[in-house]
Amino acid sequence: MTELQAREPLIFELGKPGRQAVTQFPPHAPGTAEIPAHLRRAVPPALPEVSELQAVRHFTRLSQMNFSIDTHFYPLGSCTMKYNPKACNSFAMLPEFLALHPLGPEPQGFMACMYELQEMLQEITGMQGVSLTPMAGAQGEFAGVAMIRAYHQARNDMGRTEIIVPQAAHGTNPATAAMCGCSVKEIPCDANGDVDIAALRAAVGPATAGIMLTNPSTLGVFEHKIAEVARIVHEAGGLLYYDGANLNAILGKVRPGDMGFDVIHMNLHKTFSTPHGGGGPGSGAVGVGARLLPYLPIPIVGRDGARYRWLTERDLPQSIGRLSGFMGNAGVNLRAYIYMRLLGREGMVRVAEFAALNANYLMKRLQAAGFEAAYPKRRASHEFIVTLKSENRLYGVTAMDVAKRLLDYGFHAPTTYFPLLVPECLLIEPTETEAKEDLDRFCEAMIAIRREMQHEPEKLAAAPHTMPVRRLNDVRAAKQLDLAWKPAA
Amino acid sequence: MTELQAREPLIFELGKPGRQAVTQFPPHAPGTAEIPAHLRRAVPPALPEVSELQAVRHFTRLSQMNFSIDTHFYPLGSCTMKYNPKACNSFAMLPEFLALHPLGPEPQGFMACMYELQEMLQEITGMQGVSLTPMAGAQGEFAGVAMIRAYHQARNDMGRTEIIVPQAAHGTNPATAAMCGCSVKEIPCDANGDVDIAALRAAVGPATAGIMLTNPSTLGVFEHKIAEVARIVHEAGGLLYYDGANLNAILGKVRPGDMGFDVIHMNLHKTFSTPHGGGGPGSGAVGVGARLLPYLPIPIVGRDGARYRWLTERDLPQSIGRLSGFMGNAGVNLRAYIYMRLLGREGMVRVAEFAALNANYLMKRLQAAGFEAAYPKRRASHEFIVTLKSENRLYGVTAMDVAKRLLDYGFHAPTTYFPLLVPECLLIEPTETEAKEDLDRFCEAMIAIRREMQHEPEKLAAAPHTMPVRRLNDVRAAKQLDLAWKPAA
Amino acid sequence: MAFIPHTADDIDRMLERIGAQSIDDLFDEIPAALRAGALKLPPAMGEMELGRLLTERAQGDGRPVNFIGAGAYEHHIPAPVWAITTRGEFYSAYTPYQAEASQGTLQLIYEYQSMMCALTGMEVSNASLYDGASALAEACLMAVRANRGSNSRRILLPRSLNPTYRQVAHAIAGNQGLVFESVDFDRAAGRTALQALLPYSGQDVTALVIQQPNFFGCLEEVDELTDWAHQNKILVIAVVNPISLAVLKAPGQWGARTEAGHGADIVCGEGQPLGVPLASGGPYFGFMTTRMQYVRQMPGRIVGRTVDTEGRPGFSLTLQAREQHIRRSKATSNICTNQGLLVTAATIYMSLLGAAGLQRVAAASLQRTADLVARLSAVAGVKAAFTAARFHEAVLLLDRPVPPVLNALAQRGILGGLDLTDRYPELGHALLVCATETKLDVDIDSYAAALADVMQVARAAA
Amino acid sequence: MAFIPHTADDIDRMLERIGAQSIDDLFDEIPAALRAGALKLPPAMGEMELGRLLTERAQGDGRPVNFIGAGAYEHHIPAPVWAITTRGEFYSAYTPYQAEASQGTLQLIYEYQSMMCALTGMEVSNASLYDGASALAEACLMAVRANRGSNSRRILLPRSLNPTYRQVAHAIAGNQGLVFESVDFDRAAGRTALQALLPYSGQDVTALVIQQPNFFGCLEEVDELTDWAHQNKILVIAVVNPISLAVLKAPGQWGARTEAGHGADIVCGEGQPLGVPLASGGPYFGFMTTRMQYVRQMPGRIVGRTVDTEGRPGFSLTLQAREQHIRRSKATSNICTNQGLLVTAATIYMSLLGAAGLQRVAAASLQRTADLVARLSAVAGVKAAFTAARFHEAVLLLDRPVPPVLNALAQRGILGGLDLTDRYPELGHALLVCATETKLDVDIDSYAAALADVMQVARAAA
Ligand SMILES: Cc1ncc(COP(=O)(O)O)c(C=O)c1O
Ligand SMILES: Cc1ncc(COP(=O)(O)O)c(C=O)c1O
Repeated sequence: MTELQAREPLIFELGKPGRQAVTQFPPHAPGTAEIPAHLRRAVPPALPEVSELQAVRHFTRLSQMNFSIDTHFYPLGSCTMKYNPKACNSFAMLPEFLALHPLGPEPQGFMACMYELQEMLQEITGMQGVSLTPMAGAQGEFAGVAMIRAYHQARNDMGRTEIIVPQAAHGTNPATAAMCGCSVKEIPCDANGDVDIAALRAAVGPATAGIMLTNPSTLGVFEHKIAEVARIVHEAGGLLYYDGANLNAILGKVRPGDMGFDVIHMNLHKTFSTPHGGGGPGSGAVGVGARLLPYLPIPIVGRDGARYRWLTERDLPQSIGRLSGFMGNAGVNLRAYIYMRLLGREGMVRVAEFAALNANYLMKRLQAAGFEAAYPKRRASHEFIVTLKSENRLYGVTAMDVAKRLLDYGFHAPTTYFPLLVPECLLIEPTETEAKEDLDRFCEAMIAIRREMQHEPEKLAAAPHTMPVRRLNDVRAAKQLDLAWKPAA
Repeated sequence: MTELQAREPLIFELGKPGRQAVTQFPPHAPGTAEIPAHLRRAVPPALPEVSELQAVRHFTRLSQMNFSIDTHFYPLGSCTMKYNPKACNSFAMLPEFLALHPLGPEPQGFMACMYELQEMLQEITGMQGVSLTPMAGAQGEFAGVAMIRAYHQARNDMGRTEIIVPQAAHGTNPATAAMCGCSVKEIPCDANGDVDIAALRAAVGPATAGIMLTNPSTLGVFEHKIAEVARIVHEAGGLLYYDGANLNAILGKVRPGDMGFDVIHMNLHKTFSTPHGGGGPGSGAVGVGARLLPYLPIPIVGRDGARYRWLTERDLPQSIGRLSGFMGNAGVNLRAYIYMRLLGREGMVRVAEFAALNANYLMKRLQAAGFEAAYPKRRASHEFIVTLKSENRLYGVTAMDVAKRLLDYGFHAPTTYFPLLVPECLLIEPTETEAKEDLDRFCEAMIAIRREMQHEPEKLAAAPHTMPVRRLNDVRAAKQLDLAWKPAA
Repeated sequence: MAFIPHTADDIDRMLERIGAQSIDDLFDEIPAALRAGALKLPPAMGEMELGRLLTERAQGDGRPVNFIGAGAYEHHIPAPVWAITTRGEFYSAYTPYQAEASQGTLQLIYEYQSMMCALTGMEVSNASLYDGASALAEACLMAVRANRGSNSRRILLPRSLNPTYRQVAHAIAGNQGLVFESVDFDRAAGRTALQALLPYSGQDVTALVIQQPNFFGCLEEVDELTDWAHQNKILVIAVVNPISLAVLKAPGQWGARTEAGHGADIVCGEGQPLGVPLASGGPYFGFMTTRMQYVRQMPGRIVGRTVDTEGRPGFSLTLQAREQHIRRSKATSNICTNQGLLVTAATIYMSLLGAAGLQRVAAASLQRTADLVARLSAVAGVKAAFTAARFHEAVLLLDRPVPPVLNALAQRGILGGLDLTDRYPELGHALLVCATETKLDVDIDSYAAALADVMQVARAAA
Repeated sequence: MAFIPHTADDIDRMLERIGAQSIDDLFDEIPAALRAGALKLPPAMGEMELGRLLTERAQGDGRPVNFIGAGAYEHHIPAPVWAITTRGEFYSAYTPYQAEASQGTLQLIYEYQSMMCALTGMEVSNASLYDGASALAEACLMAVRANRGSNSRRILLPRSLNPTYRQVAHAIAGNQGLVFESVDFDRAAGRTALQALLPYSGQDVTALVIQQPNFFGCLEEVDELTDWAHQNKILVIAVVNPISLAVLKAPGQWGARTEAGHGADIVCGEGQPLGVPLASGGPYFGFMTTRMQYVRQMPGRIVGRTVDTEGRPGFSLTLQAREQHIRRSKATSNICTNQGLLVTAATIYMSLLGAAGLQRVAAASLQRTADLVARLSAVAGVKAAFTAARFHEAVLLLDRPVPPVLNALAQRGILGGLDLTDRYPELGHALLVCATETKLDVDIDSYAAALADVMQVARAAA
């Protein structure tokens, strides 16, 4: 028995020439004679031609072919797949909010929300200023590194073009540094998952623009020596960038600003539970310490007395500028605002507490079941790593096999093969919104899979068995590129 | 591979003492000391104790265990399972509409919609007045028969307490007559599905209150001799009631008022495509000819100049009264209104045309595939009957087996075993919103099932095979009644 | 063509297969004389234009602050409730006739039944009736079937019962010869007086209806009334507000414990407070629960838990032999389509609130109403009508006619309550008000201020 | 505890299993000196209260009639679009890393890619970028990788390009040393003049950006510009409005047919018009398509169709070696999370409209804008700025400063357009207006009437 819906034809295959959902068409059908012939389209685009029912049925059925938080436990490490409160969506989709044109008169109600969100994020991170404009974590990183560069350049410290990144860093960190025109220096971690201090000392110098750190790191552990790291980098003239993807782990427990970071991005779609939407949208709000305030990306919501207004290039002439056509993912920010208000002061702290409780509990239970934690001596943060290297050696199974088999048991797989430095790893992040019973069921599935490893490893190798498709041929996908449907000639 | 989601625990089993979705709670928790102790509840009710995520996940998963129009072809005869336009729901759920208290000042915007709906239904049925208050077809029938009784009584014609009902009638017809304190006389149909005129003549008399007819009948055919039937009943002093469940078949083609009917109910949830909602809500608006106008159930929307107002007992002192606490299923009526405006004049007629086209096409294709139509000499209306009596004799399969097997092929089953007078019947109503391709796919499934009947009848007997459960034990359900979960003592 | 998927080519091919020349041929069995002419209906409107029209109409109706209850109550509806209820798989499915392809709806109804039993303290529940008022009519008809000892078809209806419920009971059950008799209430307390029942002691009466809280928002002495009824072999039909049951004694516990069990015999009411928006009066849903011994007399669909051929648990419609599609004129009711979608909303609502949340909603509503009454009765010319303990409604007496006051309040965006003058002329200038947990201090303040103002202006004008 | 399911008992048992005394112990690796004090945040608010606050704020912002475009366009959004897009299975899933459990999202993206290729006339599409402006920045960076013949990193940006796009390109791509040079437009026609490009002929230029329709709503002579660029080995980056492509020549067809194929090399733009609400500026989505030969230079995720181990078709993320999680500092971009949910909405939108519907939307918008311009330029002191053919925007020139006029219109509930004075001081008192199919006659009438009135009052006051 499978958990998911069987194959659904392509929407194009459902269509027929001349079929139309006319109810959705504008009432009048004027010509386009004003368009000079040489600028006009000759052949209509090959879009679907379906009825409204066909479209509704098709996309409803497609939706059923997904695992999601609303249907499954989804412990995808580093992604913070927790409950997305329905209220966040309902309120953000109030018709008046949806109708606001971004270039219209400054909407005081909406801007009040954004202003308060800036303030709350500032408080939570211990920073001095916040801009909500970056549209995802990676763009927040970009803003951060660009601000670091702008800072050095403003001081005429032109040689600082190196960004230090620990090996375990998320791929967006080095990619961002490169996008900002910086070079990347990777440094190793020690056996406990902390930054290798000696390597750091060796790496810093007059070319150091800054360091990008995730804390707790993507290894799932809190960087013990953060104060020392901060001192070393600062003394070398660099700034500290905090990758806030893992902020969920420390909300209200420790603030990046207090740890010595100069700039941080937050994945509002993770910690503040806006939807992940099958890949996005996100929001990558950035917070900065005093030194970087002048460089924040615009626009920002400011306040003149009782009136909110957009701060732009006029107010922040040193800003790194605009990263989006308007003001970033406004609706995502609104959802984050709603989420924070629903949780409030106490709720924010509980996020970290229960994320940590769930992660540590799950780690201990899996260890007891024979799985190897990558950092057994450490507390888990909100997530932790299991390495299947001995299982791989003993039974030939891979982390991928286990991941696929978990789908059959009705669980989305943890993140696999990231961070790259731990072999055959599963990065497991249960999040605070899952109940103990669900963690227990997950453990039981892992235990059952462990048994299968020993007794029927071929079952794992062939998994999944109950999805709409069996394991997909990724090699073929990349070799025989089929990236778009084409109408039969 | 199954099309549907596997078993989901009861919501009670997901709960734990003390777990709460507090975000949904009112902020203050005052005591209830004002309630005298002997009127107060001692033990809290055993309701679920779940988190918001658990509730969302549970009910989302449950939803995935349903077939529905939005996911499957659903040719359930007599139920008119056609596309429910999403706009009907979106507009009916505009926040201002949802906030209207039924006893507040008369909302002119909402009432304008209701008034226009009354007018449109009147035009479409050829009647003189409409009341929207009945809450489903059966309550519309009740209103109709109650009006017929009130009419006779007002004329002091007290002996008219018999309602004539053709054998093929829907169960609600005789049940309604009984609820109105009438006795029921059933009359047979002839071999072509028409009312047996001789039997009708024999049945009418001074006790005849009226006749309840569905036209096209539940046999899926148009009553040829409707004019004659009307004459006979009227001459006998009875009135004609039109069961409008099948109005979809004749919209704009023929009007019940023109056929001689005195009163009609409409299933707005069928013909006018408001949701079926897993069993409801419906709306059973009634229309009447001139004779019954004074008896319409209240309230009705009237108009004084530019102002709409509720007509009540004051305006209609002879009304059969109120059938609901307020004004019936207002929101369902609103959805019907929206539907009618989206379709408009031409669209309404097309409903019948394409419902008939689909039904006749499907009937012909199934006949060509060897299935026996119950009335092969007749046009199908918007639906038609296939009888499996020879298949039953030859292969031992039942209509139930075929129905269950269709589920495996991804189709909701047609109505089975109704009307009761056709053995092993499937009442098939494709509706106008299904595409030819889907009818073809359905035929192919039926052809495949036909092959299975011959070669592997046991497969049919054991169907369904791919649902979350196999065939359910209805006998046990009725014998060992388990109608509510109880907390473990 | 709106919602019609057929292409010209489809039509040709289908007609060919049918052997018809045109679509119109398919209607050739309809006598020509009867064929309809062109319909006088407006032309089709696109979704965009229609949306604009409806938005304008809706906005024209405004969003006043509402202090009316009287059978339909404004409560907070959690965002997940309708987000899930309107999922196509719930919204666009029908009665779960094919159980195996409808386990979602069926399990949900089973859960709903369980919750309603828990709330009311009864053993079995149906899957819904149309609304509260018609549910009472059905309960009266059911009582006739269930009370084998009674032949009278007499039902006692307190005057403190929602007057519309009385009207609906008449309209629906009157045709079967049921006789409804009125029982007066204590003018001071605002609840049914036991004295008013005593004349019926020893008589053949089928059932006594008890509404708790009653139409005035007052609490009835349910134990006393129930005991009296049972002593006289009269069935008790409870009409209750489901939210109130979080804090009020469940009808299943009313009265003294006897051998036959104790409590009401049939419980019904309006389910709207459980997550259903006011929406001009519907769709709502009626609920009904009873004791196991009466289950076969109950109207409406019922879901049971059973097993499949492999012994796995599953759900299906059961006891269908009570229903119209099987039993026809002998059915327990003619109901077929019920209010399934609203039950879906209510089940999600109750799951989110749980006992603790419902208790909070009830207590907050009670408190808000107490605050409201305190504030309003401090206004000159306004006083509370009754002394009995209340749930979340109250009757106020004004020193002048109610309608102009309500109109003046409506001008200020306040729906001040329901005028009872027509319904209860004997009470004088009576106004029924309600405040649920949705009313904030600011709302109550502005009502009180507006009322003070309006009353003063009226007095000055008089 | 909001959204926390743990009971006291759960907590105890879990701590016991962990071997910790308290939850706080779990944070014992954080140096004590760093531990945060109490957060200065507002207390938790229930959904009911918060809903009320937000409703008040939203309503305070009102719903004026909007004639602003300038990169974000108000179109009718069919009801099914967001009803389906917000289904939990789309809304609460993430990047389809586990392909077998994400076929819904993956197939949808494949369909989206196919539609974008069809619209733009290109061969491959990615699964979205953040928005139109940042998509152009990515396209510029991609052009540097793709144009192997160019070393200059010089990109030509017409001044008729949306000025914000220019700013964003600077902010994002400037750090990698890209040099943006401005190309002027013909003041009379309102489109880029080929003359302005001629100075660059024969130089090392990486790419030319062409926005069609341009920021003024005018149509560029795309064939001419494309041919010039290709003759000079300059790549063409098209920035297009997807709705306009229903009636305008697809970028894949721009210019003359050459051996190397013809048309733009990279196409990008803002996807918002395709079913995404204005919503204060986001979330929207950027799209990008290109020729197959450049696919490995493209940023962003890409979905491919492949087969499973049993040969059945299925979908998965492909060409991931371009992306940051594999290639790290050598990736084509740092983008990770994209705008998947908006792509979902757009795919449903395009499916419902189809080519015929989009054509109608485009034509109706064009017509409405023509009507608007005709009506407004009939007002004394108002005239159209440019002569070039238009899509659905136009620049008007007033005989007095724009801001007070816009303010006066806003007082009457009309958003009259975008003031261009700061962006294009050389144009004088310029106002950019837009009317899509959502504007009815009554809207255009009331804008024209209000403008006439406002202008007259202003003239009188002056
Ligand atoms: C540690 C870390 N940093 C950065 C990112 C990038 O964030 P985004 O995907 O929002 O661009 C992610 C997540 O994807 C992450 O896990
Ligand atoms: C022919 C016929 N009459 C009456 C009804 C009763 O309508 P309702 O279910 O809305 O009460 C139905 C449908 O169920 C029906 O098919």
